[in-house]
Amino acid sequence: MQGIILFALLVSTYLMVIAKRMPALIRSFRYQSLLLFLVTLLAAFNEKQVELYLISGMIILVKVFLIPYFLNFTAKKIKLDENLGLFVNSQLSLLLALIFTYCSWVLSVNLGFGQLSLLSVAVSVAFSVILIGAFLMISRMKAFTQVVGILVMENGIFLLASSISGGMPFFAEIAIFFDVFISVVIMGIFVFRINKLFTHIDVNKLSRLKG
Amino acid sequence: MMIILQIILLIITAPLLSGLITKIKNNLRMRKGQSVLQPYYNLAKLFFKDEVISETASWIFRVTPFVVLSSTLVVGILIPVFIFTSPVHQMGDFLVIVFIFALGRFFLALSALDTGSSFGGMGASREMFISSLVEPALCMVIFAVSLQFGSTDISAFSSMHVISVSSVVAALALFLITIAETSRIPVDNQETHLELTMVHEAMVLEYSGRSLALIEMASYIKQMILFFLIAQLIFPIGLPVGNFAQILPWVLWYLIRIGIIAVLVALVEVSVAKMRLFRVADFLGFAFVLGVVATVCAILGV
Amino acid sequence: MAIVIILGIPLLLAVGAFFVKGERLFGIINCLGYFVALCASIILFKEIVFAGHIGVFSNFIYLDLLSVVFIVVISVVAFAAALYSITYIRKDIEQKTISGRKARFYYLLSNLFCFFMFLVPSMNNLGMLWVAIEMTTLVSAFLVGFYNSKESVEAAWKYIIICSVGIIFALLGTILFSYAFSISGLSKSLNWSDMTPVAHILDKNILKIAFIFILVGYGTKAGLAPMHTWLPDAHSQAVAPISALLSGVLLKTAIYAILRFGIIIIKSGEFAYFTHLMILFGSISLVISSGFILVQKDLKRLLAYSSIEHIGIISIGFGLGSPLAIAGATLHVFNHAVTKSLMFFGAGNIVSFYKKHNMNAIKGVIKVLPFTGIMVLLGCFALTGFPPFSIFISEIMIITAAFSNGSYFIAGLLLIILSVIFGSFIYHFSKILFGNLPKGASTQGEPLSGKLAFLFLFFLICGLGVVLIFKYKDLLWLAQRLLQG
Amino acid sequence: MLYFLPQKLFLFDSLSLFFLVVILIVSLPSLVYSFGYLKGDYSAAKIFLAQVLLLAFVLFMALIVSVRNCLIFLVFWEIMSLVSYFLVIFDTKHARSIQAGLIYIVMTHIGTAFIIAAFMILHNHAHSFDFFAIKNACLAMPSQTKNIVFLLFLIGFGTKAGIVPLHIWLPYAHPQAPSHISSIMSGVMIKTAIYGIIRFVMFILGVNSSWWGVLILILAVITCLVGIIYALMERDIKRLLAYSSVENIGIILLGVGLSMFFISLNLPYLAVFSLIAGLYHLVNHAIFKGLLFLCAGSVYKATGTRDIEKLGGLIKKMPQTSAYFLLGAMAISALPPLNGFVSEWLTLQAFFLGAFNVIGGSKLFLGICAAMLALTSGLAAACFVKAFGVTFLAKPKSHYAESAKEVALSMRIGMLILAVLIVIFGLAAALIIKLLAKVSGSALSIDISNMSFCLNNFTLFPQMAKNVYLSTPLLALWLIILGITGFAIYRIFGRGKLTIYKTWDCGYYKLDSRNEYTATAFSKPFRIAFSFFLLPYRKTQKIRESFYHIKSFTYETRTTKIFKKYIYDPVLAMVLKAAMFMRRIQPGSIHLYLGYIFITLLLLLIFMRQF
Repeated sequence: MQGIILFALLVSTYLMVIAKRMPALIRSFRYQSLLLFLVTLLAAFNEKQVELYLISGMIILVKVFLIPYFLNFTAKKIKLDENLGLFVNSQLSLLLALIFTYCSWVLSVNLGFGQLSLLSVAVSVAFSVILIGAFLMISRMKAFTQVVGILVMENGIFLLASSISGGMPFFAEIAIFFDVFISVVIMGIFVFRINKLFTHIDVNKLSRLKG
Repeated sequence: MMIILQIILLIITAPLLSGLITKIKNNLRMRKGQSVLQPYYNLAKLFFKDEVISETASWIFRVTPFVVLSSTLVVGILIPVFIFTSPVHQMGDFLVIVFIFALGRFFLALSALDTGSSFGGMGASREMFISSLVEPALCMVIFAVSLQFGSTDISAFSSMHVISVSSVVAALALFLITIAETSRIPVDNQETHLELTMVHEAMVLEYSGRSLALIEMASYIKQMILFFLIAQLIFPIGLPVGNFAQILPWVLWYLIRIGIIAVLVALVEVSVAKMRLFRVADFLGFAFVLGVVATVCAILGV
Repeated sequence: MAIVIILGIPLLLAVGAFFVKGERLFGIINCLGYFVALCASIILFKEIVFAGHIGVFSNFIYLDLLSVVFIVVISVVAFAAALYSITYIRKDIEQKTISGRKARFYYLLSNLFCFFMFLVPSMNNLGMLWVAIEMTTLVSAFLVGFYNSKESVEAAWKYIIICSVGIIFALLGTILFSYAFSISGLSKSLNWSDMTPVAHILDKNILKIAFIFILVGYGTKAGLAPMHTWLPDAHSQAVAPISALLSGVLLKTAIYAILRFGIIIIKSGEFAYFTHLMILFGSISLVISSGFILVQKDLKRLLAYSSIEHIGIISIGFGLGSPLAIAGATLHVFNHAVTKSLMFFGAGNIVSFYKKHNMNAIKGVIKVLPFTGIMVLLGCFALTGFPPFSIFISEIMIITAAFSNGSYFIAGLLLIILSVIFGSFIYHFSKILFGNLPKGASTQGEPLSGKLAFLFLFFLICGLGVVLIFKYKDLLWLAQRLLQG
Repeated sequence: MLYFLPQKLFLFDSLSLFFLVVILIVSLPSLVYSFGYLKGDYSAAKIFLAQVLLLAFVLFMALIVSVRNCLIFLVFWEIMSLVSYFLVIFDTKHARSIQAGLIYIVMTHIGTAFIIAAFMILHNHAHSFDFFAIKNACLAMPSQTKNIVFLLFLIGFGTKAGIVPLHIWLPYAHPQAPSHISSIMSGVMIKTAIYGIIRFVMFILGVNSSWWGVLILILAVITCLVGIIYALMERDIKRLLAYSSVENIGIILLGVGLSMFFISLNLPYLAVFSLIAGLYHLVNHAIFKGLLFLCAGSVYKATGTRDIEKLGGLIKKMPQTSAYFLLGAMAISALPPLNGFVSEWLTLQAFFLGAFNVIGGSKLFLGICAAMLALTSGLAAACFVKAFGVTFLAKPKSHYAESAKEVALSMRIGMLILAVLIVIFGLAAALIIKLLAKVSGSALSIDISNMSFCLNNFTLFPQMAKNVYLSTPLLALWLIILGITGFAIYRIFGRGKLTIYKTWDCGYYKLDSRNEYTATAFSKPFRIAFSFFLLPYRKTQKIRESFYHIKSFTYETRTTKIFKKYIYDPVLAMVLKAAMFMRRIQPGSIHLYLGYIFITLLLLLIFMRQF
């Protein structure tokens, strides 16, 4: 059961990699968050912890509804052209994503998780999500993708946390959620500002400050 | 007492040497030539002539003749020519001579610049150039010589009585140096007054009358001393304890030795042509190399 | 309860910034508040030196020597910045570059910024530590983009994105640490006060990997090359007092975080690992920053790169790890904070007069702003490690330690790079400081509060330089206890 | 363990005292001089600042030579550099002085880096910064380490002292400072470096192999020649003096290096003797170079130019200054019976005595070094004939010189003091040498109780040399006697009257200052003789109206500063190139920046095992 969800989560991440346009990206991020919510819910079932229920509730609140809504809202507000501006075309990106997955599996083995145990799968999925998130940030031009990328990485980390150490202390989790939300909002504000000053959000063109 | 005698003898004989060389040169050139005593006449004439001093000149121009003369004479009393050891030998050693000559030269060059004539400046420049190249060669020669008896003491030098390869080579080097120092062909030419060629003459161009006489005198004595050094290197005969009885043969022997050197100098002067100023560097470089060779010989003990 | 005061004051001021009208008045209140905080932090320091460590709120806030040292540094620079802000902000308002509303906004944000920076060393829970650091990024991003020009917004964007990414890796590292802790069969906790004592039984392999993430993550925030790229942009665009805070203390808080985990690594017996990594990054930072300093044209970027250089020195110092080196590095944390703030204040005055960052366009500062000019000149010598200023002492301590550890290569590198940087600093500053008055400029008077800020810092630079000569024994005694955890 | 505040801070052994005396000897006259010099040109506040800086400068030099702890030494050393930097850039209105200050402070800081390294290595062995602790530790130090430390010290202090090719800053910094400062910098400050070499290499480290001495001798010879040749080419009088300082540092180092050489050959007497020679020249140079710089300052003050081609005829306008300058020039050209002569004679004598007592090829080596020293003094004489002749003699060459007046009283007093010292140090040589013997004895920690250097209070008499004497008073006496005799003859027997008339002009009726021999012309033979080193080049520019008629014709000849051109400039260019290249890693693209983080992370994970 859990394995399937993890696999679906990985797939949703791949969907992000091949996404060429903004809505697609946000949609697949929403899927990913949803799956993450399922994972935590399962963990909550297994471990019978109240905090985990709460946390999963927060996931569905913040990551599945609030943030994607906010992103869409801003996207409409500044009515940008919806292309993401790929440095690396989607096929190649997908290939790289697979390589990242392999790397993360190697890493998880290095970290001493048992071969092919569910834990190791979870860890390698988490790592690959993180790596792919970073890759998204590097390989896409638009400011939005970088926001999404950060969120993806954060998801990955959350998955890792919940899968290996049964989550962090409760208040830490809450704080981190709060923090992530704030950061997204602030980034949104800056996206606005960039759009106002530069009349585009193509961060690749932001290169006045050199050397 | 003896030292006074020595000074007087030097002063008396010095012009003679110059006259002698000129005479020999003239005869070699198949001329009758002036009398050997001509320098004396010149000095006397100059001494009683009127003197003209440039209006540009300052006190330096006036004191120079005395400084030059006294510095030369100091060397004169420092070197024992007729006597075993100078009574003032505590005044200094061989090296001091170099510095004392430098003193005279320094002032001569300044006085040449003092009058503001471009001849003077040119002469000063060339003189300082030549002398600064002479210094290392001279130092090397002194080094070679003093290696032989492990000291820079003059009386030891002037009482040496063995002749060695090293001292002969050193003498050769010293000979070249002397030619440069006493402004003779091929480095300089005393007879010309052509601005392209003259060095020493250009410096003293503005001098006249008594001052000129003093300067001429000084240069005669300097020449004498240098010749004596060469002679001492080539024909080393230990000096007797100076007293009146033995002084006479001594003066003769001394004159003979000097005479021979004079002949050599004259021969050189008539046989070679004056060279360009910038080849003087090579000329004196050669002298320096000879000095080095002499040193090597001295180290090897031959 | 000094710690509560220290944490409380900035919050109160932040709230106060809303209600108090008149930025002039509030500026004075502000700097009084920070003066109290400064005193409190010194008292706290005393307590800790004797008590060893303090925990309040059931060890939610937990302080040891290392933390309190950083708290003192922060409070000093915060006080100076508050002092300087009074004139600076007023000048901006007079010049109509910002409105009164914005001034209050500034005070709000800067106080929040200080609050979160104070929070960093006092947190016990490593997760909360992470949160605090992330919050400093988010708050200060607005202060970087304060003037809302193209450059400043670009700088802010780069700052926020790069730091967030870096910091996310740090979070990953933190989780791995907690994993290493949890699999060692102990109760689930992220408190370093719990982790440190049992560090030796944790799984070394995981710790090592985790530390790499930590180093890259917090290293990004600390401005270790090659993750330093956001730093010059942000520092050159921020408001002058904030530049001082950023480069004076923000970087140091990140260093603090690295050290927290570093201590655990050391305790787990992987000292060499820690040493190598720290020295590696330190050296890279040194070399790269020296290159950029040499051919820099922008005044504030120059100072920013010199911050990178000093962070490099500090991390080398901590990396060397002998008591002398640690003492040196800790001192350097303080000295650099003070000196660099001085320089940034000076740069702030210069820039606000000339309206340019480009050093080729700035001439004759000493004639225009005599006080600032002289302060900057002296600060420039202080920053490049000339006696009798304090940085000389900390640098000489680190170099000595490097030599006596036998790591001649590092020592040689330090000496060479420091000379190069010195040369380029003197080159740049003699160009801008001396020379004739620019056309149409006349000698400017400078208000008192600005001067006070300079004098306060300068007093610390000189005073410390002298005092420490006498206090070296206590210093080493502290240094030995510093990394005990 | 690091001893920041040592228990015993100061050390006043005879070496320190000697250097303290040297510092005072030059500083006090300069201080007196400065009152007159600074007045008029600067505002009162600036004059006050200048005096404060001057006092601080002197104070820190004094501290440098009297501390006994490396770290404190270092602190004072750096502070001294700082203060002197401020003094160099004192005329902030000139861009040149800023540049000069830059070159100076950077070079000296690099030097300091080497010194720091040396100290740290010593500290590793001694675990202390105290001189004597290190001295004891050095007995057990492996000779390899000693060699490294020696080289570090040589480079470090050599930079300050201006050993070729590290002399590059000296001709920039010294001329730009106010003249009384130049006189202190040139007279004393560079000597603190010599103090460093003597103190740390000879006293503390202890000479352990003979190549140290040989190396220093070779460097010293090069320094002498290069310094004086450049000085000959100069036409800016203060730069000329600065270069001649380089030369004199060379002569001092000849003494020091010789002493090292003899120590390694275990010839204690000669070691002491040659160190005496070195120290004697050190104090002499302090005096006459101080005097010369003060005179140059007076000339600058009176005329407003430092270019000797524009001067001339000053001997009539400023008689006292010119007299002092002449005295200084005579002393520095080693003319008897002044002090420069004594020290150069001692150095030469040291070479000769050494040659008599060593064996084989070393004899030749020493002889050639001596010859080079002789060449140097010859060139120095030429250089100062030029300097004095062109500056003070003949007719004024420009309006600068025509309007000159004699300088203020305080300045003249300052110069007078030094001039008197020159004569004293020339005539009282024997007494001074007795003192210096103690100094160098203690510096080399050699017992000098059974060594004698003087016959009596008037006559030098090196014990090892077979009856070699030098008595400057006697020499002076005889010079005067014979001079007076000559004068007497001149007056008594001379007939004929004395007329003042124009200089002989070959019938060309209006001879003026433009016909005079210039400094450039004076140095032409040297320029050609040493062209292999100076690489002279000329720029000629004709402005023609027509093919036949040339309207104006400019001609200038320059020499190439080869060390700057072939060593420093390329290195600097290389560093800058590297920096510019490095600058490219930051093109402003955020994606690239994120990439850096990512790649760093991956690399670290991959190579984790290596750490």
